[in-house]
Amino acid sequence: MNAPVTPEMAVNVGGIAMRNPVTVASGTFGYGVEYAEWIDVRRLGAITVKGIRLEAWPGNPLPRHVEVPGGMINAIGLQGPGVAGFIGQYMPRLREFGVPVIVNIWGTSLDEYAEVAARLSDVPGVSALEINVSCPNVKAGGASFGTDPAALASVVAAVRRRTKLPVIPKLAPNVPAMGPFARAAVEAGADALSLTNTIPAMAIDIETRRPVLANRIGGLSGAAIHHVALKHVYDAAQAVKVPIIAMGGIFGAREAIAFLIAGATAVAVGTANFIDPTTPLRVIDGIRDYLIRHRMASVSELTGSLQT
Amino acid sequence: MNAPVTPEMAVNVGGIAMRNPVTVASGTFGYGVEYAEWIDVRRLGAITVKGIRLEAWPGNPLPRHVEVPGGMINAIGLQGPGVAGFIGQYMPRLREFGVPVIVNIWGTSLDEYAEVAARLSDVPGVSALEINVSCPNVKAGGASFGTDPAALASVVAAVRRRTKLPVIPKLAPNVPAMGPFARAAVEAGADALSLTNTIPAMAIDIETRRPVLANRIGGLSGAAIHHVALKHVYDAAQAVKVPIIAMGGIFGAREAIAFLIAGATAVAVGTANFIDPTTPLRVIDGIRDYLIRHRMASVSELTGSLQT
Amino acid sequence: MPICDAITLKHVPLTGGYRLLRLQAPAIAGPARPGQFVHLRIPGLEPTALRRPFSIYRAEAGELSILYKRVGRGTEMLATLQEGTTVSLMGPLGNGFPLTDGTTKPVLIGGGYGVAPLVFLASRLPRKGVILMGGRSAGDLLCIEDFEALGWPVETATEDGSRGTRGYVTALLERHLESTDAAPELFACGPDGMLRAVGARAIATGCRAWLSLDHHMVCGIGACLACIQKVHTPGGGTRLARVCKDGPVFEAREIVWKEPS
Amino acid sequence: MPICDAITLKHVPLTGGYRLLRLQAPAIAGPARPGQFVHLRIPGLEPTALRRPFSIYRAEAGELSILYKRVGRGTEMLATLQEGTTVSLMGPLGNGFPLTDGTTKPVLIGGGYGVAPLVFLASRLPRKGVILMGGRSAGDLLCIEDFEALGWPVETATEDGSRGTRGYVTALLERHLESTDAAPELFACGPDGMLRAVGARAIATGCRAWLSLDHHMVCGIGACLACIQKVHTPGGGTRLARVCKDGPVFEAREIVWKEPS
Ligand SMILES: Cc1cc2nc3c(=O)[nH]c(=O)nc-3n(C[C@H](O)[C@H](O)[C@H](O)COP(=O)(O)OP(=O)(O)OC[C@H]3O[C@@H](n4cnc5c(N)ncnc54)[C@H](O)[C@@H]3O)c2cc1C
Ligand SMILES: Cc1cc2nc3c(=O)[nH]c(=O)nc-3n(C[C@H](O)[C@H](O)[C@H](O)COP(=O)(O)OP(=O)(O)OC[C@H]3O[C@@H](n4cnc5c(N)ncnc54)[C@H](O)[C@@H]3O)c2cc1C
Ligand SMILES: Cc1cc2nc3c(=O)[nH]c(=O)nc-3n(C[C@H](O)[C@H](O)[C@H](O)COP(=O)(O)O)c2cc1C
Ligand SMILES: Cc1cc2nc3c(=O)[nH]c(=O)nc-3n(C[C@H](O)[C@H](O)[C@H](O)COP(=O)(O)O)c2cc1C
Ligand code: FES
Ligand code: FES
Repeated sequence: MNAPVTPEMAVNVGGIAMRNPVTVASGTFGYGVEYAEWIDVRRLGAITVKGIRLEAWPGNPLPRHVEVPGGMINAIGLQGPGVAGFIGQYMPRLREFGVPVIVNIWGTSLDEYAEVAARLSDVPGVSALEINVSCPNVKAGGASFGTDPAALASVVAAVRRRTKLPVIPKLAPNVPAMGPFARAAVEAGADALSLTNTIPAMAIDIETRRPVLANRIGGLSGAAIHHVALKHVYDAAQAVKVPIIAMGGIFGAREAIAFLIAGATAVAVGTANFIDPTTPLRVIDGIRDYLIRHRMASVSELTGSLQT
Repeated sequence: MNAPVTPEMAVNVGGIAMRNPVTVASGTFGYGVEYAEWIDVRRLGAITVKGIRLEAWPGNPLPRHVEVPGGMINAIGLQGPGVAGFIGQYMPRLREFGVPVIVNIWGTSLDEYAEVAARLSDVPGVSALEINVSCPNVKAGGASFGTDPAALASVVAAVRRRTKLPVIPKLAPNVPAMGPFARAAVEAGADALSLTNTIPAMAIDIETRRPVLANRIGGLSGAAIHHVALKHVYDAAQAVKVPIIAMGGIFGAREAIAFLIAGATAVAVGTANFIDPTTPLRVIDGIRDYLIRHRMASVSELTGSLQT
Repeated sequence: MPICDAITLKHVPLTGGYRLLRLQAPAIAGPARPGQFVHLRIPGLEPTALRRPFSIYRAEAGELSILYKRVGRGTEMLATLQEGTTVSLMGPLGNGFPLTDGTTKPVLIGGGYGVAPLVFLASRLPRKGVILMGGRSAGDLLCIEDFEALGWPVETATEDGSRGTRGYVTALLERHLESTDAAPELFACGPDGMLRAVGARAIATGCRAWLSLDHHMVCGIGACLACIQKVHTPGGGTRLARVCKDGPVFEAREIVWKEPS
Repeated sequence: MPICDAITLKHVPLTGGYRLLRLQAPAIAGPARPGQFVHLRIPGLEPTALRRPFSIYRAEAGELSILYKRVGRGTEMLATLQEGTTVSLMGPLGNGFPLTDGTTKPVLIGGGYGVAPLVFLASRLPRKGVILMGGRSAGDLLCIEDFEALGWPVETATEDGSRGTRGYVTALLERHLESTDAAPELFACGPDGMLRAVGARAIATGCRAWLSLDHHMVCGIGACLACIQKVHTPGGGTRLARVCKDGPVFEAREIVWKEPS
C-alpha cells in the first residue's frame, strides 16, 4: 500500500473550496493586501479578513495591545472601514489573489449583523461570512452574543436568512462547555464553525496602578490559549458534524495538526503572523510533510483521527 | 507624611487572620509538610492543602501532566487520603506550623460536600474550607458544579449549613463572566472567594494521535492563565464585597500585586512552587518592598486600588 | 519585502547603556531610506515573543546597524547577543523622512536613541544643516562624531548641564529659529514631549517639521492596527493612520495630538 | 533541604549525544547517596518552564555531576550551557539505592543514561560486583572506564552488535544468573521494559532487584502527585507511592506493573 507522493490537501469547509486547510485568523492578517508584500498569499487555502460592521468604526484608544507570557492581549476594538469601504478599498485587490475570501462580520444588534450579511452576499469574490459573536450585544446591555446559546442562535439565524453564502459563527472560548454552543449554532443554520476567539483578559501596570490597555479589557491570543482552544475544538467536533476551522496559538504545523486530529477540517494562523509572516506557509508545508511521513493519502484522514 | 518602615501585612480573609496576604494554591503544595523541608512554611499567611473528599481517592492514571507554553496541564484527579486520612496523617504536623490551614474540599454530590465540611468543622487547626466546585457533579451527569450559578449556590449553601468555619468557594475560570457566580456564591453564604481554578485544556501527541493525558482533559495553570484570572478577580471584586483570594500564574510579586490592585485581599502561589519553592516567600518580601517603595502603610491600601 | 536572517557582525556597548548592533543584511540595507525601521525578532526570548522595532542607524555596503537602549526584557536579552548569531529582521519598514529638494536648511532634532535615524538622514540629505541634540546627561548624547564626520555642526543640551546647554533640546531649537535667516525644515525623532514641542514650534514659525513617532507596534507592516495615530486628511477630516506603515514620519500639521492624559 | 545555585565547572560532549555536566554544589554533593537525583532548572528555557530530574552520576569534593542525553527541548537547551553559568538545583532527592550489607553480590544492570547512578552506586557499595550494560549501539555504552577504574568487570550488549553481545542486556543477565554461584542482588536503571524484565527475572530467581523508575515529574519532592506508582503494601494491599519521594528506587516485588498498553 504505497501512499501517494503528494497527498490531497484540498478541503471543503461548509461550501468553501480551499486548496489546502490553512487560512489566517481574522484581525491578524489585515485585509490580505498587507501581507501580500511579504508572502505569496495565493498559496493560502483562504484569506480571512478583519471584522467588518455596517459603518466605519474607529476602534479603541491606544494602547491597544500588551505582550504577555505566551502571547498578547489585544483590544483593537474592531476598527474598520465598514462594509462599503471594505468592498471598495479591498475587494478588487483580494479578488486578484484568486483565493477564497472569508469576511468576518459583526454588529451590535441582530439587524446590523443581518444587514452586513445581506450587503456582502452578492459581492464577487466573497466566499463565506464568519460571524464574530464575541462583541457586545448593545440591546442586551453589552453582554456578548457569543456566551449564551440562545443569543448565538438568534444571530446565526438572522444572518442565515439574509445570505446564501456559507455562514460560519466564530465561537467564544470563555464558556463552560462548547457542545451547547456548537449545537445551537448548527441548528440555527451554521454551515461550519470557527473556534476559538481570544479569551477575555486584563493587564495592570503595577507602578501606575492603571490598566495597561486603554479599553481595560482585551482578548488573550497566542501560544497561551492553544490547549484551551484544542479542548474546545475537540468538544465541538464531538457535538456536531459540520466542518470546523480551528485557531488559537498555532505557531507551526504541530499545533495545526493537533487541531486537525481533534476534529478540525481547516485551521487559521493568528498571532503568529505578527512574529513570522511565513507561518501559514510553513504550516501548509508541515501538514503535507506529516501526511507523507504518516503515509496518509489526504488531509481528511487526519480530521478527527484522535485515538481515545 | 512618613510611611512606616514596616508596613502592615496582616489581612483578614472572611475570618481567617493571616499574618500576610500570601498563601499557596491547593494541590501545588501537598499537605504543607512536603515543602516544609524546603522553605520556612511558618512565614506563610496560610497553608492551603490539596483537595479532600470523604473517602480516599486514587486520582487518575498516568500521565497526569504535560508541560505546555507558559504553564502546564494537570489531571492529577484529586488523589487524596479522604477526610479521616487527612486529619490523622497531616493535621498534627500542620498544627505545629502555627499557620492557618485552609482545607480544599470536594465531592460528587451535595451530600458529600456537606459531610466533608461537617467532619472538618471542629478539627483543631483547620481555619477555613475552600470549596472546589470544578469537579464533576455526578448527579447532574458530570457537569461541573462551578459552571452554573444555581449549582454553585446549592453547594455553598449545603456546606454553609454544616460548618461554622469560613466558607470559600473556589470559582472556575471557564465562564463568560464572573459577576453572576460571585454574587450567587456570596448570597449562598460564602465568606470569601477563591479564584481561579485551572482552565480546562487538552494536549495531543501528534505522532501517536492520542491525548497526552490519560484523562484526556486537564487543567491549564501557570503564567498562561494569569491575565485571564486577573480579569476574573477584577470582575468579582466589582460584583461583591467579600474578600478574594486570587491565584493563577503568580511567579513573583509582580503578579501578586496586580491581583491585589484588581481587588484581591490575599493571593495564592500555585504552579510556581514546583519551579521555585521560594516563590511564596519572594512574593511576601516583594509585596512588602512595594508597599515601602510606594509609601503605603498597609497592604489593604493596595486592595482594589486600580485607577480606571 | 524581505524577511532576512541577518548575521551579527559586531555588537558593542556605547555610553549611557546604549549599544550598537551591526548586521549583515544586504536585502534590507540596499533599499533602506532614512527614517525607516526594522522589525527584529530577539533571539533568546521565547519563540512566541513579539518583534521589536528599531530605526535604521546606518545602511551601507550590505550592512545595517541599529543603536538601542536597554529598557525592558527584549532589549536586555538583545544585549546578550553574541557576534555571529543570526537575527530575523523584517524591513525596511515605514515611510521614512523626505529627502527634500535642497531649498530649505535641514535642522535635525534628536533625543536619546532618536538620533540614530538622524545620522542616516544627515548622510543622505542633499544639503548640510545642523543637529540639535538633547538628553538627560552627557551619556545620552550619541553619535556626535558621526555628525562631525559628515561635516554637520552639533549643538547639545543636557537636562543636568553635564554637556552643552543646560535644559531641553527645544530651547536650542528656539534660539536656532530666532537666529537663522535660512528657511529651516525640521526633522525630529525622540520622546513624545519633544516631538510635540518641535511640532508646535514649527507650526508657529511656519516651517515644516517631520516627526518620527514612537508607537508600540505588533505587526510592523500595517495589518494589526495596534499603532494607529489620528491624522488630518487633506479634505479637512481625520483618519486613523498606521504609524508602522503610513509613518513613522508625519508632518507636524498632519498629527492630531491627543490631549496629554 | 537546599535549593542551590550551582556553578557549571565543566560541560563536555561524550559519545552518542550524551553530555557530562559538572557542577559546584557542595550542599547537595555532600549528603548525596547513589540513586538519588537532582531537579534542575534549565537556564535559557522560559522562566516558567518546569524543572527536569537527573540522576547523580558523581558526588565528591563538593562537585556534583550528571550525565544526560539530548532528547527534547529542555535537554537541547541544557546542551548549550556555558561553563561558568549558574544553574538552580534542588537535591539530593529521592530514596536512592540501599547500600546492602556485603552478603550478596551486586549485579548492576544499566541502559543508556541509566548507568549514571550505577557508577555512583558502584563507588559506594561495600563489595565489588559486575555491571551489565546495554544500549542500541556502541555509542550508547557509557562510563565503561569508570567501572573499570573501580575494578568492576563490565559486560556489554548492543542491539546492533556493534559492541559486546548482540541483543538486550537482559540476555546478559540471564546468562549471569545461570552461571553464578554467589547470591546476587540486582540494581537496575534504564528503560521501563528493561526494568520489568529485570524485575521478573529477580522474582523468578528469588533474588532482590532494586529498580530505579523513570517517571515524568513536576515538583520532584512529593507534593504534586504527578509521578505516582502503585506499589504493594506489607499488609497485602496497595498504595500510590510517589516516585520522586518514596522512590525512585523500589524493590521489584513492591511494584504493581500496569498492563503494557
Ligand atoms: C519606529 C520605531 C523606531 C524605534 N527605534 C529605536 C531605536 O533606534 N533604538 C531604540 O533603542 N529603540 C527604538 N525604538 C523603541 C524600541 O522599539 C523599544 O525600546 C523596544 O521595543 C523595547 O523593548 P523591550 O522588550 O526592551 O521593552 P519592554 O518594555 O519590555 O517591551 C514590552 C513591549 O513594549 C514595546 N515597547 C516598549 N517600549 C517601546 C517604545 N519606546 N516604542 C515602541 N514600543 C515599545 C515593545 O516592543 C514590546 O512589545 C523604536 C520604536 C519605534 C516604534
Ligand atoms: C529520577 C530520574 C532520573 C533521571 N536521570 C537522568 C539522567 O541521569 N540522565 C538523563 O539524560 N536523563 C535522566 N532522566 C530523564 C530526564 O529527566 C529527561 O530526559 C528530561 O526531563 C527530558 O527533558 P526534555 O525537556 O529534554 O524533554 P521533553 O520531552 O521535551 O520534556 C518534556 C517533559 O517531559 C519530561 N520528560 C521527558 N522525558 C522524560 C523521561 N525520560 N523521564 C522523566 N521525565 C521526562 C520532562 O521532564 C519535561 O517535563 C531522569 C528522569 C528521572 C525521573
Ligand atoms: C490583533 C488581533 C485582532 C483581532 N481581530 C479580530 C477580529 O476583527 N475579528 C475576530 O473575529 N477575531 C479577531 N481576533 C481573534 C483572532 O482571529 C483569533 O481568533 C485569535 O487571535 C486566536 O488565534 P491566535 O492565538 O492564533 O492568535 C483578533 C486577534 C488579534 C490578536
Ligand atoms: C498539579 C496541580 C494540582 C491541583 N490540585 C488542585 C486541587 O486539589 N484542588 C483545587 O481546588 N485546585 C487544584 N489545583 C489548582 C490550583 O490550586 C490553582 O487554582 C491553579 O493551578 C492556578 O494557579 P497557578 O497558575 O498559580 O498554578 C491544582 C493545580 C495544579 C497545577
Ligand atoms: S503595528 Fe500592526 S498596524 Fe502598525
Ligand atoms: S513529582 Fe510531584 S509528587 Fe513526584
